[in-house]
Amino acid sequence: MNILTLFVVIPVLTVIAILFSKDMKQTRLISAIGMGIQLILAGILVYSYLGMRKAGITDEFLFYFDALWFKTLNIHYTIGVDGISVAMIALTSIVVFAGVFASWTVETLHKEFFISLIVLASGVFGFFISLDLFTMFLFYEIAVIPMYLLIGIWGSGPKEYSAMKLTLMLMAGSALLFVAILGIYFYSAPAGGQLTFNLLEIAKNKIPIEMQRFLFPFAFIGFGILGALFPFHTWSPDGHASAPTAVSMLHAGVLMKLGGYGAFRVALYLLPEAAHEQAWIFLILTGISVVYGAFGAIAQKDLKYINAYSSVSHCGLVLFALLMLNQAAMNGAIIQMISHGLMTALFFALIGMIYGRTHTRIVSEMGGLMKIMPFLGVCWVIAGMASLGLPGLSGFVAEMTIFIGSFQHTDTFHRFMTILATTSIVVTAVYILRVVGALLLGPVKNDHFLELEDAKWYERLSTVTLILSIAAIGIAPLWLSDMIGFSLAPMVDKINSVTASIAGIF
Amino acid sequence: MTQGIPLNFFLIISTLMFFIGIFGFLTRRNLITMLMSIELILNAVNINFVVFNKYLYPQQLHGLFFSLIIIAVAAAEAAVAIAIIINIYRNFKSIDVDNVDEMKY
Amino acid sequence: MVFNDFLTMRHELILVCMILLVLIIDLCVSKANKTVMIPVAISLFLIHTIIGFLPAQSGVLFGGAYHSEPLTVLMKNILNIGVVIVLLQSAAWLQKEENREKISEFFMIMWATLTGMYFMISSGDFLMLYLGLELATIPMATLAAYVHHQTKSAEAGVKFILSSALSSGILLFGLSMIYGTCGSMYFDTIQTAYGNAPLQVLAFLFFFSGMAFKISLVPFHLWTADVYEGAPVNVTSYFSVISKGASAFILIIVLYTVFHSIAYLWKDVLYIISIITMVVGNLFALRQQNLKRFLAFSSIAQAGFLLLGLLGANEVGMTATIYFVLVYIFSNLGAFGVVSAIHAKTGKENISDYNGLYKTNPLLSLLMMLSMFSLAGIPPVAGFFGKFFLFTSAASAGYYWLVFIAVLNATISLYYYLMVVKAMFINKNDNPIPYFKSDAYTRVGLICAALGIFVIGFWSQIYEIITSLAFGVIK
Amino acid sequence: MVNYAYTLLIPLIPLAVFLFLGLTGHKYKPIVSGIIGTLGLGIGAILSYATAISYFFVNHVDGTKLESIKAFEIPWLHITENLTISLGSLIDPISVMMLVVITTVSLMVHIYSIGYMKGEKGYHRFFAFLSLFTFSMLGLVMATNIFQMYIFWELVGLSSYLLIGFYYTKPSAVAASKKAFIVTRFADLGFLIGILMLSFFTQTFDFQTLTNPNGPAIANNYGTGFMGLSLITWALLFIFMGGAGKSAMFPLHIWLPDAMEGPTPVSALIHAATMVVAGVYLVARLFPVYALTGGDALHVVAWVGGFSSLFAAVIACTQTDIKRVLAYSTMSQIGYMMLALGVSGYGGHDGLGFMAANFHLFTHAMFKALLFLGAGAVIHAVHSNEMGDMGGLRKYLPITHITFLIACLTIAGVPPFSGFWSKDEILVAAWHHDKVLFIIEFLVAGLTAFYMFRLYYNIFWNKDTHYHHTPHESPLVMTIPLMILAFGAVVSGFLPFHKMVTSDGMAIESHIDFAVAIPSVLIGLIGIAVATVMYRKPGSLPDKIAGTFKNFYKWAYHKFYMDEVYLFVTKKIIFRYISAPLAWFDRHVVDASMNGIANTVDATSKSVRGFQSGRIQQYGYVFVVGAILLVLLFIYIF
Repeated sequence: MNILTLFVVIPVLTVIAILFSKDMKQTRLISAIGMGIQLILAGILVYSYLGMRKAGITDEFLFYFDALWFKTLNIHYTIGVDGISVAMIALTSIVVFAGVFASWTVETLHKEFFISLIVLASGVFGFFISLDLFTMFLFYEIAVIPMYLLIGIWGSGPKEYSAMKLTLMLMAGSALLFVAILGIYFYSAPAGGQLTFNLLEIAKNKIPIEMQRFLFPFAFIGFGILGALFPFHTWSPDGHASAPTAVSMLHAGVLMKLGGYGAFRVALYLLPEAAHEQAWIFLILTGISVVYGAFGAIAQKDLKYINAYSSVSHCGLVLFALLMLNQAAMNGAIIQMISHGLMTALFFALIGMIYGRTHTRIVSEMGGLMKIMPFLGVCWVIAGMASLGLPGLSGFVAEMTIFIGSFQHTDTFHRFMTILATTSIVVTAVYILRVVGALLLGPVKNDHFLELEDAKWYERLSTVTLILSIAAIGIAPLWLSDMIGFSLAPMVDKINSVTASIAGIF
Repeated sequence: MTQGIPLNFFLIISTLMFFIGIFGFLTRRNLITMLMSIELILNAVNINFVVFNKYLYPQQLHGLFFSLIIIAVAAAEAAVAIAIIINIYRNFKSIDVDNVDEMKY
Repeated sequence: MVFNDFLTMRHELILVCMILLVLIIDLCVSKANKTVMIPVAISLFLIHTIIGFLPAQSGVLFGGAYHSEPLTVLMKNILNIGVVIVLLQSAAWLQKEENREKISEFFMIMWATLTGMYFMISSGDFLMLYLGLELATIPMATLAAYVHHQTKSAEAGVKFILSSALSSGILLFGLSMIYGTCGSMYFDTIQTAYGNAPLQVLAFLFFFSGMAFKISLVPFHLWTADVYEGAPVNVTSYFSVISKGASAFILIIVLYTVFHSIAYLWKDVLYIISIITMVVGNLFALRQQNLKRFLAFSSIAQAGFLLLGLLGANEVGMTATIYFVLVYIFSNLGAFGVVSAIHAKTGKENISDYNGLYKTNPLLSLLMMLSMFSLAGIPPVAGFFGKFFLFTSAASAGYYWLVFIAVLNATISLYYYLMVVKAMFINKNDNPIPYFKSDAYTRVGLICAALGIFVIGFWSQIYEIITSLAFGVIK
Repeated sequence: MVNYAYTLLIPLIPLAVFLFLGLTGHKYKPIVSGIIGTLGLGIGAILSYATAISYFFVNHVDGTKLESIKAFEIPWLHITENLTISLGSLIDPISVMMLVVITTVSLMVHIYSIGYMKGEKGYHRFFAFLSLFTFSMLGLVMATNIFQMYIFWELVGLSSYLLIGFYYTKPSAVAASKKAFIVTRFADLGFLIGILMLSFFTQTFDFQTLTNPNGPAIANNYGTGFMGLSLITWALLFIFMGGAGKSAMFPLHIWLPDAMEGPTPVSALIHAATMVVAGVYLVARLFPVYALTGGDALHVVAWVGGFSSLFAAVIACTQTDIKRVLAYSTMSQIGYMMLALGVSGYGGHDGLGFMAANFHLFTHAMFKALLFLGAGAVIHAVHSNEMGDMGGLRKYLPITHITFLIACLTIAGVPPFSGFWSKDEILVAAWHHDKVLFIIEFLVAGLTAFYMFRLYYNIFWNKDTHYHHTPHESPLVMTIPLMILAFGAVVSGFLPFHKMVTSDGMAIESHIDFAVAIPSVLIGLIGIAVATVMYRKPGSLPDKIAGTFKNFYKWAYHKFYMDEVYLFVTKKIIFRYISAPLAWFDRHVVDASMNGIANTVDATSKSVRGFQSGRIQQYGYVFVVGAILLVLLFIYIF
């Protein structure tokens, strides 16, 4: 069987296995094993992918597999990966693996919890491997819907409200998406040709410009909502705040990446002319969410809210860079997706662990935790440093690639927006250090905290996994960025091959 | 013998009957009378069929058959309806339509 | 008429024989053990269903008044499957003390209406159509009023019979004009003769509103909620699934064949009606507490979606619609199955009663959740595919904004479907519905529904078969 | 051509030490980590001396150009086809000089800390951080391209943050570290933007390409871009902003005094000798670009440097916390260096300022480290930073006293101590370039002498404070570094810098310009004399003088209220008038509008329920009306 299909099959098998597990210990063990296999598989995938590239195979997509599903509508089960999706798959498997360990102590309805978690994961994997818009959309919704149960049942605070809000807003997003997909489908071939959902086929054909103008906003906003595009980001703070640890990890770490990835694969890649024309509108929006998210984070009091807003800022940067429509910036965008995925997952994991001990997430109520739980403290500092873009950690690589890349744009407007975006790194520093100072350093505020103990082995495992990956990217980014860049180049050329009637507003 | 009367007269009559029937259905409070006004509507339809058949397509009999069948069906309908109305009477101790609004919103 | 001609209308004849058989057997069974009728009837109908799948010959009878094609056979079979499940699910309720002596009536009346639907589907002229319609409608009223000692049931009955009488009156008025303008009742003749003279438009609209009443499209839907709520659960599920499905089939056939010449007209009608229907259905469903009523409005909204398929006015649309009806039958029966199972045991049918159901009856609530997701069109269950293809067909005709509105409505509908899920999984409850084991019939019925919900989507063959039949119907 | 690839080890060893101590340090006895750290640095120091000797003397023929050698380079990240970030080590005069400075001071500080930090908890952490800092600083100076420099620039910022906040349970320390990081981070934003612009125009990061007089940066004329300055000038100004931040130039200096919250050795290493001169190094590194593209940027550099030096010197005269006095004196001295760069030209004797700046950087590193370590010894003895708690310590701390005195004389520019030579060169350069700047620096020289000796007298003479436990001289491990540095402070003035570190690598001849030298020495002596009069013996004179310049004194004492201004901007403006409103906006406008949609739907559904009245006749009515409406619609509209 095609290795990619395994990425969907293994979660399903894990779920089935969980159904037969007797108690919590077995459940979590099974899911740990299942996701462990997934992680190894991802490793193999990356390795063999790089191997094949080294061997000089230059097809756009490797491990390509295609099976006809619905004949009349020409719907296929088409899968294949290029550097980008390989990177995303690796990210996903890491985060899910860490997530399983982060939720090691889920007591209530543990079976259901892990099942929905893994279903979500399978949805994400499916999304990243599929090259057929239909299956892509299918997996997209599979990934979104378990969120409702996960937040609604195991969440905290106003969980029903947040869960419902999150689900409905994302579904509204998929409504936009749906229209876009259908529109693309019916113009996927020259008149009389066989219509298709296959990305590669569609890319060969030029969709009429009027249609693109109509469809692009649908496609981009549709994915943008998931990517926390201002002003459609408000599901994210509430959702993250109410979600249980592992869910926030997966959601901010992986699910939000579906937005960026899809926006690139569908909106920009298939509708290039419109992208060129309308990019500036969304550049402004994303530019806003970059700065706005960062400033918003300063004023928050709840750890999860702080991180949610910083996610808005960082994911905004992803879309921002994508809209620059040049190789370097897009490359940066994808590295940023991975880097943000890892570090925000780490953040949420740590928040969960700290909350599990102190039973509060309000910054002002804590203090001096570094003394009490040094391991978690150090991890937190590392996560913070990653998110404020410190060299040697992944955040720096991503942000610098984005900034330099975007600044190479010949258009003054774009360069100006870039400078605007760069200011976010200072603001980020402000709120990160504020939290570090108030949370970890200083005297211990609450004496009850003194008898709290440091991280358990499973917590260490999950955090260390993430930290290692962050550091790995941060220290040796070359292989990753080249792997992505190689696959990116032809797509970017295709996007830029078209001549847009208007390029930006200047 | 009906040569003298033009088609439109019949149509006007039938249309009038139709709307009288509807008016009755919408205004009368007694379930039985409502049923009767429905019969009125059906008869209007019958007239239509018959006159169309007689005036426009005299060589065939579709209209006549149709009206016959309508009459038959109407009878069946009335039977069932009255049975149910009796049941209503048993439950509500009245056949005033205004009482029959237990379920709403 | 030779014997072969009878084979052509096999479905109808066999079903009529079944009805008579049940009648005869019922006479032989003593009052004490009437319940034996349940397995008998169900097995009889099972046989009928299986026979239905045997290769049938297509042909035309009564000078074109009756015609049978692979497509109509398929439609009838789909209905049969639905009915089987309905019967299985109603067993538990029929066994109750108060229904004992009316068991056979239940079967006979239901099957009579089914025969009516068969005739409607195969009708080749409006006379047959009208006959079938009434045959499908009038006995239904008695089903609605089945539990004669319940005021609600009686009310439902009278509401249904009166409003349906009105609607068929208006429909007939329309038919009379069609006759007046075309001089024939045969579909083929009318099809060629039909133009857009005001009288014909008027006639079409009257006819359409009559049909819309059956599928309960806004503004002809108002009876739906009350009747669904008043009627016994299983009758309601029969209403909402089988009768609605049948009327949808007939609407397809009539629109695509008889009125094909004025497609441009009825497309506009459907466009407007579908939007209104979706919106109103959702708006009302939002605040329902009684599950039957809730499902009634959700089914109205679903009908609104269904029109999008018709709008395609091509094979894709036809296929999508039939496929959607199939999916819808299973999803809705899943939901109704759970409702009836719980109602049969506890008599509860409010959403708030379902709080914390997952704790006590996990399987039931899982099935309920699946059906809800399927109705809301969430993958991987069948509903997603159904909706996707429907909207595709609408988009194929270029109705992107309509599709957008529809998908937004689907999002709204997701809200209230999730409210049910929330009740079962999230809400806390001090005294939830206790655990119970439902009898074999119900379980089989539920399993069938669940299977349907899962399989239909992924098994693309079904879709392909429908497609292959759908081609060639449109002339 | 000699292969200097081994210089790679100089930064890598501290890195290894950092990782080792950071991961396993807590397992051993504290002293072990101290020794490991020191050894590691020792090797580094030896290597860099070797490099220096071989580069300047062994492998350099007098009169030839000192080439800049790219000893080693690997690509780290490809960004565009032209722009590649690579890591490597660049060997040229200034980098080699910096290697020597950093390793020397760092080694001294390590040795010193073994004694100073004895008994502190987090001993291994301290040494780990020291090694991390050394690593980053070395990486910074050896950078082959501007982006590598930025990378290590950030790392330096981090390690400074960690070291300032070493006593992380002390709120003031936490605040100080945070302040230092954010202020410098803000400056780094300028640096980054500068890099972006520079790389956009020149399509390269590489120093050798950038500084090549025929390279794209200099040769291409980018014309006047914005507000009369060429875009390249803007880029350079932004880059200088970064430098100003690290080097605590006005107005980005506010973090430096607070940074004294860190342990004293840290102040000696980071905030006196090495990190704070990174800004100077940055400008020096890009000097050809600054000098050969109009020089507008250099004027800014010169004036910022000049003003900062004066500003800091004035404040230094009023402070009572000895470490803060030193901090301000550092700022003032760096102002000197900046000014020297600013007044310099490229090549030949115009490049005097460049040479002088690096010369002063070198000597300053020596004596300022010495001053801080000495102050550390004093604090170690009396457990206080306040002048008020000191006095008459010469009896108790002889070695500290002597070394401290040497340092003071050096910084006061008294011949033959090294400070005299370097400062003299700067004054000469200023004299040739711009008289106003010369006057400023001349005054500052006097002020410097005054406040240094004010400090000196207040610590070692003045009143005979009664200590409840008699202060005692620090252990050898602390005093030896003092002596070594004192030696350095004395002799480093005689190094032939004019042969070694020049703007274009060619040696220039230098001579004492008595017209400048004599007055500068005199004003230094005057400053010393005034200080002697005022502070040698306890007396009311200082208060009187302070009284006469009441307001001015008050302003100077409060550092001209810069902190308050910043607090106002950050707390009030940013936090209260930007973030909080944004957060509110997000909740009550953006989010509310999303909820609003849902609420409207809900409200509508409530309002339409009346339709379902439950009355058959109404149903019939709606039915008929609906049908008729359809008819009207389609017969009369379509």
